[in-house]
Amino acid sequence: MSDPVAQLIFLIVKAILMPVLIITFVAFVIYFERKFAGFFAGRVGPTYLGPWGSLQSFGDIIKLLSKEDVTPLRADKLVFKMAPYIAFIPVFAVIAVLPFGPVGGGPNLFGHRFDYVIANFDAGVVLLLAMGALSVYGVVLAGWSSNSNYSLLGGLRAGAQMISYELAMGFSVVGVVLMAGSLNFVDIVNGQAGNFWEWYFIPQVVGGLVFFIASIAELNRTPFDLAEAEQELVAGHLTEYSGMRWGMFYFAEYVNLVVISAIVSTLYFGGWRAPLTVLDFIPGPIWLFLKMIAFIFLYMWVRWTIIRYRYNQLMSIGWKVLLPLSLANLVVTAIVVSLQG
Amino acid sequence: MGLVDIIKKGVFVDILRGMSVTGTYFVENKVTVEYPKEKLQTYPRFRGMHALLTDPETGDTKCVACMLCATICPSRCIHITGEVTPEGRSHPESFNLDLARCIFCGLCEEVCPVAAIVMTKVYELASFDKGDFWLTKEKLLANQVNAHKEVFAAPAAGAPSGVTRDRPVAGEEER
Amino acid sequence: MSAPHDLHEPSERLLRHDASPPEGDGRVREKDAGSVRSSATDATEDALSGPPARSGGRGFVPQRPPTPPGSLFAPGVDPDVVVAAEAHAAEAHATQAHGGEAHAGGTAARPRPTLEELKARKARTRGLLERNVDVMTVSMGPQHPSMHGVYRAELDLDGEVIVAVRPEIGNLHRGVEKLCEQRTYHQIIPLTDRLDYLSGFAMNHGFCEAAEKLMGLEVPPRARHIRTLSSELCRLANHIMWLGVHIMDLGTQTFFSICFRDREYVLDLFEMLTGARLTHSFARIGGVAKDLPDGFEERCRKVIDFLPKRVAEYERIVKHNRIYYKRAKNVGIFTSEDCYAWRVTGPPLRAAGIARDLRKDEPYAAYDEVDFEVAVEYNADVYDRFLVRMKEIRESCKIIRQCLDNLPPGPFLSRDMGHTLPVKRDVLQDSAAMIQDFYQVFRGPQVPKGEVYRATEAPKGEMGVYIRSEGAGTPARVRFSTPSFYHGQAVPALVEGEMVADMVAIFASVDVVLGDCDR
Amino acid sequence: MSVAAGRGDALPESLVVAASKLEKRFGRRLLERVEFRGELTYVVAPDDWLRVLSFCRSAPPLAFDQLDCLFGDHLPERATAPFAVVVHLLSHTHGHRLRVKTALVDGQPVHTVTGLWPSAGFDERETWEMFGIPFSGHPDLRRLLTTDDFEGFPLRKDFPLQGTVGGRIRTDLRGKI
Repeated sequence: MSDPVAQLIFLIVKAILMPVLIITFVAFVIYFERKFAGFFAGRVGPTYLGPWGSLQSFGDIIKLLSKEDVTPLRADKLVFKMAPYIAFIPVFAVIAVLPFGPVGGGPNLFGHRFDYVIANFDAGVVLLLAMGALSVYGVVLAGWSSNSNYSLLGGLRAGAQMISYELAMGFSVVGVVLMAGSLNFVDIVNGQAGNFWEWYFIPQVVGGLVFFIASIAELNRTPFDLAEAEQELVAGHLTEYSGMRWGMFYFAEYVNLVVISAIVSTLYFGGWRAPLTVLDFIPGPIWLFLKMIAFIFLYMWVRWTIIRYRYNQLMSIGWKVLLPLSLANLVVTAIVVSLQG
Repeated sequence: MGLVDIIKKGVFVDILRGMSVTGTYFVENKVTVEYPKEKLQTYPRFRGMHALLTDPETGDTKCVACMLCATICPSRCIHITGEVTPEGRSHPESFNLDLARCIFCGLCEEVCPVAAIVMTKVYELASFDKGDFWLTKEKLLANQVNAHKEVFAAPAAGAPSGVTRDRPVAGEEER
Repeated sequence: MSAPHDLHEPSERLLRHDASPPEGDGRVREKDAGSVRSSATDATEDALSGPPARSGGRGFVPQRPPTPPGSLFAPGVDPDVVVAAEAHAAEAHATQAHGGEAHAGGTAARPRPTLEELKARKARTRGLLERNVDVMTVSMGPQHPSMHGVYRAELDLDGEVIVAVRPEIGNLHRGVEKLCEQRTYHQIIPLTDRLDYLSGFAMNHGFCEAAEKLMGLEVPPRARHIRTLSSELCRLANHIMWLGVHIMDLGTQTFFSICFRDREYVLDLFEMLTGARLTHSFARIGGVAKDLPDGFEERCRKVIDFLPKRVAEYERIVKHNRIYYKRAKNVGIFTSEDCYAWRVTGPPLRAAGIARDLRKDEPYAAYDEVDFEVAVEYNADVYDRFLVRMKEIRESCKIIRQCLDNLPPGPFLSRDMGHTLPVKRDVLQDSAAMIQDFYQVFRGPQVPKGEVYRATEAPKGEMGVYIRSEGAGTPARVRFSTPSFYHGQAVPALVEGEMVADMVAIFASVDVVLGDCDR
Repeated sequence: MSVAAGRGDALPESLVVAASKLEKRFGRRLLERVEFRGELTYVVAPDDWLRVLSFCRSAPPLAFDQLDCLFGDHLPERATAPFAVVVHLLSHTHGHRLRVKTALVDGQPVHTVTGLWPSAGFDERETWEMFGIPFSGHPDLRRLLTTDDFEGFPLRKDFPLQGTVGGRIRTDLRGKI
């Protein structure tokens, strides 16, 4: 078997396996979200389906599938039905460029080289930002097409919010890109080779914080969950959705959570690298997985503790605080990198 | 707004403080009572579904059909027809209680001059059949097994027992 | 002074909050305001909260001066507010005019805004209120997740700013007042539970106080203490639940659960004491239905020792949280004048700097025998209503502890044959009591002809009960003048000019329960 | 402890002052003065309603700055004027209370007091729907608690306690809203 054929086979396997793994993982993330929501509130969370309620998500899926799918009478039906897919698909695309283990080097699997990344793409960061921006359309279109005031408000909020936080997010990532000298996630991880004090979260602490906060906004989670702000807008852009269409939005949100936590670990916390080089005998994907779990837990913890900003406060934070901070971070990083380089 | 405040804001002291509280709740014992699996014991004063008590001497209900409960009932849910037995005892020929109207205020129990009608610890009253809410004299008499022990009659044997759980006491069960 | 032509102005002006009342009554009653300042709680944490007067940070609303970019996450601090506040604080500090209410921190006195400052602040925080803009009408409620109960408000929105609110109530109307005309005084007590179903005993209590005033009936001291204790337990349950719902309305579901967890301890006490968790029906004309059960005191002491600790934990989460601070500070400002005009009472009034508490001002039950402080705050916004309620929880615990300590022996129900239902044990043993029983059930209490109005301090505000008697065992007319009715009415004045997100915060902060509102 | 926790039946001092002011100002136009259980009641003619109340609102010795409640009453045994509107006033400045009543015949309007106390808005709407007492000058006199198609005035004594009025399912509006 020649090497290109092997690479093709590996690629197909990875391209099928990764989404399946992610979706399975997401099902459990949803379960843990509910369980932990209970724990943070002194409750026990779901307990009935499966051991400790661990099959709750699958029960949810069955419930959602069996529910009636209502399309409002005066909704823009085509857009209304398309919106969940628009929200759902782009988040998967980012998975392709995230390395989950060593890339390159000698043969390591069946005498061939196995790259722990689906696509070793040179403009990975750009793809990340582009796909993040695309998935907003799902929310905005859902809000607009539902023909409901609450949905419309939710869609508008989501649109404005994502645009402003996208900027801060982009600028804070540029700091990392400058340090790594590449837009490729593989190179970014390679740039953080070594022990955990070599990772980018120490030099990029401001950028990392901005990125983390902006990512919460990107994820639509408290304190930035204004788009679906249950207490204000019923369910925001999801108000008119029911059954599996609603489920897809819900699912997309959690896929996004998983992907974003993978990205945070990759950009600032060394990706698949072990915190100490002596721990390198544990394979990379496991480290990445552990880091993702840590971040997912952190996101949950934040969500179940603090309250929501108001719309105008959110915007003023985005434009007046996060954007200047990320720009300052970028300037300082650029100066330091050029002085060193 | 001093430098200290800015630093405190920058390192999210306020939010971390809140998160520490929810963090302790995360690991603390949980207070949830998983209801159908485990049930709480009611207190002796609990006002549940009614029961008519039996007079151990006659074997009939203690009720003398004095109509006090039917009169005091704010929702007018008790319907009694009285009659006089051959021995000359006043006695309810029919004693019907419309549980769907009842507001469980406990006034009937309070005014009863012979302690015939009591409220029991039965609180699981949901039913698919409206007819179940129409409590006849037989149903009320049968329910006396669930009466609280503290009322004026001795508790009948065979009161059902379930998996019960003690009430959480503030500050004791947790932490 | 009495100028009727003033009153024939266009209707819109009359119902709006800016209908300024005539002069001469804008005086804030500074009744022992200095002594009611509780300074014990949290001096050290105040450092974090920054300057107390802070603009709402609503930069994008037109017609308002752009707020300068502050430090990290802070909205621009309005210089004039700070200057005014500092000047006021310095004045208060220097003259000690209000009785030395320097904060326990010792460094800075908390500024106490005057009515004019509050008005100016309110005018500044309320956004653009143009009636002729293109509005989007949103129907909020009765099925909205954060409308408490079945309240419905039609909002006219200009973007996110609320231009007009039209409240609709009545979805829970049960005609309690009509029912009362057909029931004896004893039978009315269970009906009053259903008014404010979150604090049932307080409602029982209010009605019984009014009925006893009408009858001229004396309540034994033990009964008065048990009533005070139960009313304060109601206040605990109500305020803890309020906290959960309020914070949930601002976005954290966790609070709802953890506050319900703690409310459960109080409801547990109620089940032990009264036999029901919400609809207690426990007060009776002339006393209470039953004495304290065995083991109640011990349990109760545990709860009141425990709850202040819990409340301190909750304050750790929200009190100095920057987000809560931003969401609540200077939001929904409702000055004491507004409160009078709209009959907003209870915690919202006390948050506006008025030490008005019927427990102190027109004491009933055993409130004149217990020592407690009226919780007062001065900024009249959502944040201060939160502070007032948190203080009240602590004060309630204090009152309950005193009631338990000083519980006098004696009967828990008046022995008055003409007015009270007899105690059950007496009925079974004593023929006179049995006659009394029959008499009371069939005829009702002996009531003189006349009419009374008695207001009590329910957890949500002043609950007034008007009873007109024609001398029969049933009242001829009963009117429950419940706090939520007026709080629900005041919602337009409270929220117009604020944003949609504030609607839920403000609506929760005045604490409306629809059973209370619709009656 | 006697009625109202030791307050007794005596009127508070500030209220005595206020009452004398009120009586001096209006004299015989205050038709009736009742003291009962430490509460003071004045009955005024419907025409004087607004004048008396605005005096109560604005005169400094009275300074009734809060309207505690306003509601109607029906006294069918009173042949001439079977309806009444009752107002409870509270002064935060002085801490005293006052009750003012007026007697009305069926359908006789009484002037609104929403200009004096905005909180009367809901009260007057409720009084109108429950007793059929119209308030002239009220900005928004609609039904408040009952359904829009409710017929009759429920708190009148001749209104039955049981039965079905209004609240029908509006099939005629199907498809229009």
